[in-house]
Amino acid sequence: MSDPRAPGGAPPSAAGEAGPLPGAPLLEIADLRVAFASEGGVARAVDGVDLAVHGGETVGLVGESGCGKSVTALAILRLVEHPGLIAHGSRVRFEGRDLLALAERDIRAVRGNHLALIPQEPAAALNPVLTVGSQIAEVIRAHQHVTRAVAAWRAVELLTSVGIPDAEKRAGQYAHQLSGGMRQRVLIAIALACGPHLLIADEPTTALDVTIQAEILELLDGLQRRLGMAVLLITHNLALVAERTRRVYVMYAGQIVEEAPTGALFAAPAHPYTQGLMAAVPRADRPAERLAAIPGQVPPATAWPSGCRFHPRCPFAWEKCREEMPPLLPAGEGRSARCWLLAERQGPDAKTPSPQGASGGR
Amino acid sequence: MRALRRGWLRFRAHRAAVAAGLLVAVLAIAAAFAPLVAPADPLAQPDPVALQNQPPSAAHLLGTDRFSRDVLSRIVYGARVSLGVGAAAALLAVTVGALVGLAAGLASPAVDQLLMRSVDVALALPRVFLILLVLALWENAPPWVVVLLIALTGWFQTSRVVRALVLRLRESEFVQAARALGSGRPGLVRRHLLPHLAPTIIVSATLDVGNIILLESGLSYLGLGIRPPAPSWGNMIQDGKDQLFSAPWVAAAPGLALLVTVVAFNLFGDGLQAAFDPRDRR
Amino acid sequence: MLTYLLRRLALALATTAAVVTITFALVHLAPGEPFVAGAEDRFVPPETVARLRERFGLDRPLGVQFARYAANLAHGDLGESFARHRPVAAVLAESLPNTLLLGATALVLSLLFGIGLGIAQATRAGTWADSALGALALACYSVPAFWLGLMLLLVFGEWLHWLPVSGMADVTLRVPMDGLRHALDVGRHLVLPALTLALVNGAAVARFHRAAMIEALGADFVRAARARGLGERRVVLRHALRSALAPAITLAGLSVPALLTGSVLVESVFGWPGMGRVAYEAIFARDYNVITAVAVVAGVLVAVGNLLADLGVAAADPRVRRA
Amino acid sequence: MDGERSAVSGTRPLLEVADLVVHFTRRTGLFGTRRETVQAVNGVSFAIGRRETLGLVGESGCGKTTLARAVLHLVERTSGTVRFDGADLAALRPAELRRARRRLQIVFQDPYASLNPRMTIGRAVREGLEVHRLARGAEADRRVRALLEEVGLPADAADAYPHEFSGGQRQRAGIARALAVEPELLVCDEPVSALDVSVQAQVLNLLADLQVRRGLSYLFISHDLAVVRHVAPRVAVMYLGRIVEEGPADALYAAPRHPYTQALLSAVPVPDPTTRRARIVLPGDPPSPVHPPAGCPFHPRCPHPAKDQTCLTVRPELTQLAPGHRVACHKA
Amino acid sequence: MTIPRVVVCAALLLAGCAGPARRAGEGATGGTLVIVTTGDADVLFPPAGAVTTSADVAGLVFSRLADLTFDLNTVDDSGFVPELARSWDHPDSTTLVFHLDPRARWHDGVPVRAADVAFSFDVYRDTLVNSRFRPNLDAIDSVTVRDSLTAVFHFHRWYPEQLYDATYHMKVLPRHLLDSIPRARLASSAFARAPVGSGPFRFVRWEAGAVIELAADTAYFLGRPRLDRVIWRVVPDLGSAVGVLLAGEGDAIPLIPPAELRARVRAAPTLRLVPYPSNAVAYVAFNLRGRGGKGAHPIFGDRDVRRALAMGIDRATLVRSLFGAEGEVPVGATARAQWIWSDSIRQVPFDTAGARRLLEARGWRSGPGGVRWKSGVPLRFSLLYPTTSRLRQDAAVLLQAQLKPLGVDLRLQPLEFTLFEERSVRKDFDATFQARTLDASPASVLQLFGSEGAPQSNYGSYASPAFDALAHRAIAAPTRVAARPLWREALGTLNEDAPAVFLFSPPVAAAVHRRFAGVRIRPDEWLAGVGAWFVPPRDRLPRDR
Repeated sequence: MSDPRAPGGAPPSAAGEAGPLPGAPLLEIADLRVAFASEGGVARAVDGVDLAVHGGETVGLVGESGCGKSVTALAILRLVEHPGLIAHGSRVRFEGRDLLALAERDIRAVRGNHLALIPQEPAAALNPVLTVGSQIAEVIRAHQHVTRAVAAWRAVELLTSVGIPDAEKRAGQYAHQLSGGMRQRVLIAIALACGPHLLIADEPTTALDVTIQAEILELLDGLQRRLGMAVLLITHNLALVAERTRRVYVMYAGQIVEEAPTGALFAAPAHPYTQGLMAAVPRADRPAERLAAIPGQVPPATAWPSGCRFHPRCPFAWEKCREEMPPLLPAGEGRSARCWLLAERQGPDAKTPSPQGASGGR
Repeated sequence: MRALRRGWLRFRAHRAAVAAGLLVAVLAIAAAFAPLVAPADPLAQPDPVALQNQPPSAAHLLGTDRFSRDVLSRIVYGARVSLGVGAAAALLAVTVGALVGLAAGLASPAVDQLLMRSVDVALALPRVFLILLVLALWENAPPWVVVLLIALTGWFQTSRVVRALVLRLRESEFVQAARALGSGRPGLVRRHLLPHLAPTIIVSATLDVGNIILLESGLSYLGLGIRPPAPSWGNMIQDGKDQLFSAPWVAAAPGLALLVTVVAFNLFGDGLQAAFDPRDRR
Repeated sequence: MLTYLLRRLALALATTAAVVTITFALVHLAPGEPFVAGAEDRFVPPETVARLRERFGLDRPLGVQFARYAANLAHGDLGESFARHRPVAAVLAESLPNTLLLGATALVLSLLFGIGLGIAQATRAGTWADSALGALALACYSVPAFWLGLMLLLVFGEWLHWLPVSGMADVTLRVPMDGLRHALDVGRHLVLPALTLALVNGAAVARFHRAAMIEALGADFVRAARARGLGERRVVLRHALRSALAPAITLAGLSVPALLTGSVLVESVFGWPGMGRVAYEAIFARDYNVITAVAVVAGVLVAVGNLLADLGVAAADPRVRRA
Repeated sequence: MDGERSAVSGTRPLLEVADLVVHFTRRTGLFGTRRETVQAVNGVSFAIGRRETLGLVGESGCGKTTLARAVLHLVERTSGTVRFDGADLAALRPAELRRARRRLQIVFQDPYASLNPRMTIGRAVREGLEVHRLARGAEADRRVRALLEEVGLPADAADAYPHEFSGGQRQRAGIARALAVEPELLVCDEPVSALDVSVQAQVLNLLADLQVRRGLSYLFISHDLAVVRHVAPRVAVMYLGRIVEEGPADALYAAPRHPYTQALLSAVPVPDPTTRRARIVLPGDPPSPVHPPAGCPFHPRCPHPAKDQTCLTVRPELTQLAPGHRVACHKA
Repeated sequence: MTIPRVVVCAALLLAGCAGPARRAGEGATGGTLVIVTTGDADVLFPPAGAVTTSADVAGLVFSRLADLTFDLNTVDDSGFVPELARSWDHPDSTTLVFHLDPRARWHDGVPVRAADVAFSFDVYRDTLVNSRFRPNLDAIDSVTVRDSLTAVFHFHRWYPEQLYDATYHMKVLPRHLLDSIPRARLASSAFARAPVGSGPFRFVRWEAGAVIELAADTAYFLGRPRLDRVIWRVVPDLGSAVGVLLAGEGDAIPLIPPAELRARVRAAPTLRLVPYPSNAVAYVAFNLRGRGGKGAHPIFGDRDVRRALAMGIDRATLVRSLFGAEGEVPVGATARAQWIWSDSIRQVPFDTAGARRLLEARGWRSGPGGVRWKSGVPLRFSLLYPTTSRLRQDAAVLLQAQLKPLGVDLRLQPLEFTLFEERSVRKDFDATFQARTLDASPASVLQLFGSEGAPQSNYGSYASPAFDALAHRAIAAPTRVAARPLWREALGTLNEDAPAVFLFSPPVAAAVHRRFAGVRIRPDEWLAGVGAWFVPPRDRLPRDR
């Protein structure tokens, strides 16, 4: 296998120009709702999310902690555990099949096979008592009819392909013997084991140092280009989204509040939340300036505010925002946002490009 | 999501713990007010020939034993022994264990090592064998000696747990913060360590009570704990063992009382642990 | 590894020394003397007692006795049993293997029972089945072993006649027997006492293992394993169980003292010719050398149990295996 | 190393750290039978003047948290000195040390761990007042309320427990606790890395306001170069227990001299899809502080084209390249 | 005075009488007897064995010179049947000559010779061997060998029980196997673990704590026993032991005191209870002296108070409560198995009113809490009993409740056996609860209450010249007929002085599987007749074949 690591610095090719890709989406989520019963009441962690990923593209799902983005990832794989429940009427279509309607056996054949997940914490997502090689091999054997020996050989090969030197030796080691970056490479190898068509990367670099993070992201980019898979990148880090994705969904309080091509979003965010978020991010490439913080806190999932869920923290909120929840409204070409400003065409004109877009999300 | 689930479990455990706690309270009250609760004198032998081994009836709700004594009354009085020995020994053991653990956790590494190596050795001592040895070889030990023996051989584990906790707390950021504020050692112990040790200590004491009740019953069953004619559940089982077929209630009733009590304490302890434990740590 | 073994050895030696000293002090400082009461409550004349005391060196000062005992012990000489007129080593050689057989069987059974129950509960956590199994575990955990033994005896021995009620072998079978028949015979006798100990001890294992399993099942790597499309059996038995084994193994190792204690009571209930009975009888006969030897053996067994637990944990969990 | 040099010339710096070394042993290996020495902080010198902020940047394991605790004398230092307002903390007697501690305080990274969960926010803030007998009774209540207000918490927060608050609010409480004893220097150990972006900005702004209002000095430790850039006019970069570069933020961010700083800066993603920069990807992982490499600690990963035998054998000292800009690199 | 007599195998001539059980039976041999015992043997070397199981096993492996018949007459020579000795005679009043049976063989085939007898006596008397039977042989000066088949016993003086003393306590040991072993090591020798004797059964195996097996000696010179095997199976708990019996895993238990267990045996279709006279008695001995044996005891120094206590104890109820209908209230310091037992011995009657009057008369008045006081001393005393004895503990509990209404505050003081024994011997007690298994010979009574007897076993320091004189005369009486009235008088005197209250004789009954025929039990040695037990072929179980 050749060294899959991309030469440093090359930008991902597709990220620049955004446009609708032809054909049916690879993954299509419609009205996804996930609720948890808890002491404090019912937490509607994900509350009517629509989202689509087309073959080969990289889509970002960005939001702060508690907004429901990780639960969305789990719900796609139908891994929401008791006491969480995916509501009836939610749909997750992957390669034409509704994952939520599949038999347990059949969904298992999808997980880790054509639809793979790179989990959040590389330290926790590897079984500490099994060698990393065996954990890769077992995924291969779960989805492909190969012998133990072939699977083991493939495992070593995969480790090499994700840039782990001395892969044969590493395959026989345990997670605690590897550094954080190595662990994440192993997890990527596991995710790639069966040649997935869609990779869900849930905060793949949050637990890593900046330099390692860069390495991992370069690796992912290279692999994606080579293997032609789609990636759903879930993160809280706007900068990552800006650098790595083609389209972005912004989540807040269990809902998608904005969807847009990456370039357009960063050029002119439509939703006040997105605007606030961008203003609050400190930047290493700019001299110190006072940050524009969003006031208040993210509300708890058991008590979403009425109306627009962002209204208590929104500088533009008025009566209607408090009473009525805005739908996703068209906000330009290929983009939409969940904000009454778009309907009323009023508010901070300077910041909001609000021409009526012909096409919407869906 | 996990926090939510754990919360639900905790709630459920709470209810069982509340029930168990109530039961423990009822038992304790019954034991404390035994003379008022027990229908008869636990030592009275109305007619050791005609009324011996009577099955349960209106007059004797749990029947009578081979001496025509009222089994229910003996169980009520026996609760004094079981709960008394259990509670006293557990309290003493846990107190000693907590103090040693605290001392080791706060002391210099040398003292700490000395204490903990001693505890290592002590933990490997055949505890029950030694208790048995003392009780068997020494003259008729009064209950407080039993308590003392059980307690003094039962604190090692607690001291280890407490020490580990102290060491962890010492490294915790809020203790570091308190040290940075200039808090002295007594203040640290009072304000930061004890409130965190308390749940562990309380839970460990509660669970200990159950274990000690079992231990005491075993000793009494061997005829070495509480000596007749004073009733204790262990010696009542021994009393009834030979009549297991003709008068099963004599052995069954105290056995059941033992089971229920120990279950109650364990359930209560588990519940406390669950209630104390997560404390919403994210 | 070597350092570890040396440390273990040092601990075991310290424990043995402590056990010997404490036991020696307890038996010698206790009121009452050996030989005074003959077997079966018989009176022994004072001159006989005096002769026996002289023969076993009990007329020397305590310090001398202790030094002699310690010196002999260092040479592996456990002395002679007062009551049995035999070397203590011979007495233990007969009874210890039986206790070890019972204890080891109970240990294995309790691990199987405890781990099985823990898995069954953890995979059903929060359901009524979990509660029901939890109640079972709690009951087993809270029941006095001697009482449970009596009840099992009553049901399986006396009422159902399924299993022999006492002893270790069918005494009426002609000796010598071929190995297999002997093993089967001993096995049948082993069922009830081992089960009694295993239920009580296994319940403790189950309580810990359930918690460990629940934690493991909630761990990220288990969810990750599911996300890779692995079957539920594989997820539970390979991923969760393997990583949750350590506490159960540790507990099993630490339960050696409990098993020894339990065997004192259970051996008497089931007439198992083991060390527990030897110990119990020795205490009442003031058979000093046997008492001390039993304490030493118990200390050694505890040390071995801890060692096995450590090695078991190391085998089950590579994280502690480092270096 | 010339530790007596101060960045703020003329006046005596408030905090002066010279040749600070912190090693500690830990047990590892099979059942803790092997001891190893972690060289967490390996000869660090810097100074902070009054009302000044020094940003300290480094990746995990570089020793920055140990450094923070050593500055506060919360861990034993192996060698070197920490002078606060001229006084060596290590030389103080316990009572004096306690008094000195009033003047330098710490804000921790994890707002969930740094507050005692069994203590109300009010009691936590009050603890410092009581320890140093600054106020009692109603006066203490009033001061606690004022402090909470100052950090942007509602006054009734005093009676609530930490778990009733969000991360940002807890971090505010942690700051209030530190402020209660009216310190002059605040060591902020990753104070915002556990917080969400929107809240992180609130806390950063709060810290900036407090500095102005109270004339505080900050030692601001973070792994996040972007955050540091926002708070610190002067920045030091740490690698494997040592400072490898120190200088004015503008100069350092615009033209980093040390190859590590260069790589670090290049790796930071920028929330702007239109900018593209060349990225330096460092090979391998940082070495373990148990066995730091000989020579330049960075040499095994150093991408510098001129790397040579000197780098492998001789440890570079911090040398001044421009006024106030020091770099520890043979090739810089 | 001396009457030399020759007893020629009387029992062999009188077929069917209470004669020797061990002889050739007609019909088929076969059968396995599994005895369930609560205690393992200690040493199978007869002089050293201290526990019942050892004695039981040794009794079958080894032989005596002559054995007692079933009526346990220890006085007359007519009470004995030959064993190793074919006959015996008294050439003079201090000499007893035994003529050995030339057919007698050790299990290894070596013939039994007079030298073995002399050797055995030596061993039993050797202080290095430290046999507990040594005191029983005190009256014998020496044993000499006249020829290979004739052993001569030399006594210090004449007395009626010479034959009993010469034969009963001493088993004959094989000199050729033991001679080379140092005396002090005999008890711990390999022989003591795997003995070779000359009795009806030969040793097969012993697994400590579990099983001892004997097999019939087919070459036994008095005719092989009819059973093939006798196996002891150790089951430490009596309840479990009965369980083993009920489960069909055992055949016999010698003694079952608890009424409940006896009821279970009785209800079992495969088992039968074989009652036999008790040879045990339990009594509360009062300390007549002050603590440590000095002065008079403040309570028990007064004969009337002792009598009052005796009157206040309802022994019949106590016995019935403990044993149901089968218990027996002892008539005095004896037991049913002893030939001196008589229902006409004078006793203190049960009379609580009388007891109260007597106490009042002696100045013991009712005080606070219903306890009587006299000159500042409460009528309160502690009763020592050993923790090992369930029966005594139960009886003490009953006693405490019985004495309470009389104004007597009885405190129970359970002690571990050694401590119990030590304190009893040191006279450091108020009252001690003793139990004695009595010898077949009534002479033992003098040891318990005689003033010059063994001071250690006369716990209460009872000293009565009248009793001493009567007992000595009774012991010296040459025949049972002459001795009986004297014993009756002696025991009556003892009862009236009430130095002790004889509370109960536990009912003794063996549980034996119904398939065994010919079962007869001798109270002193329950397996003495086992040679005659057999299993009719149609009743045999798999293990009998």
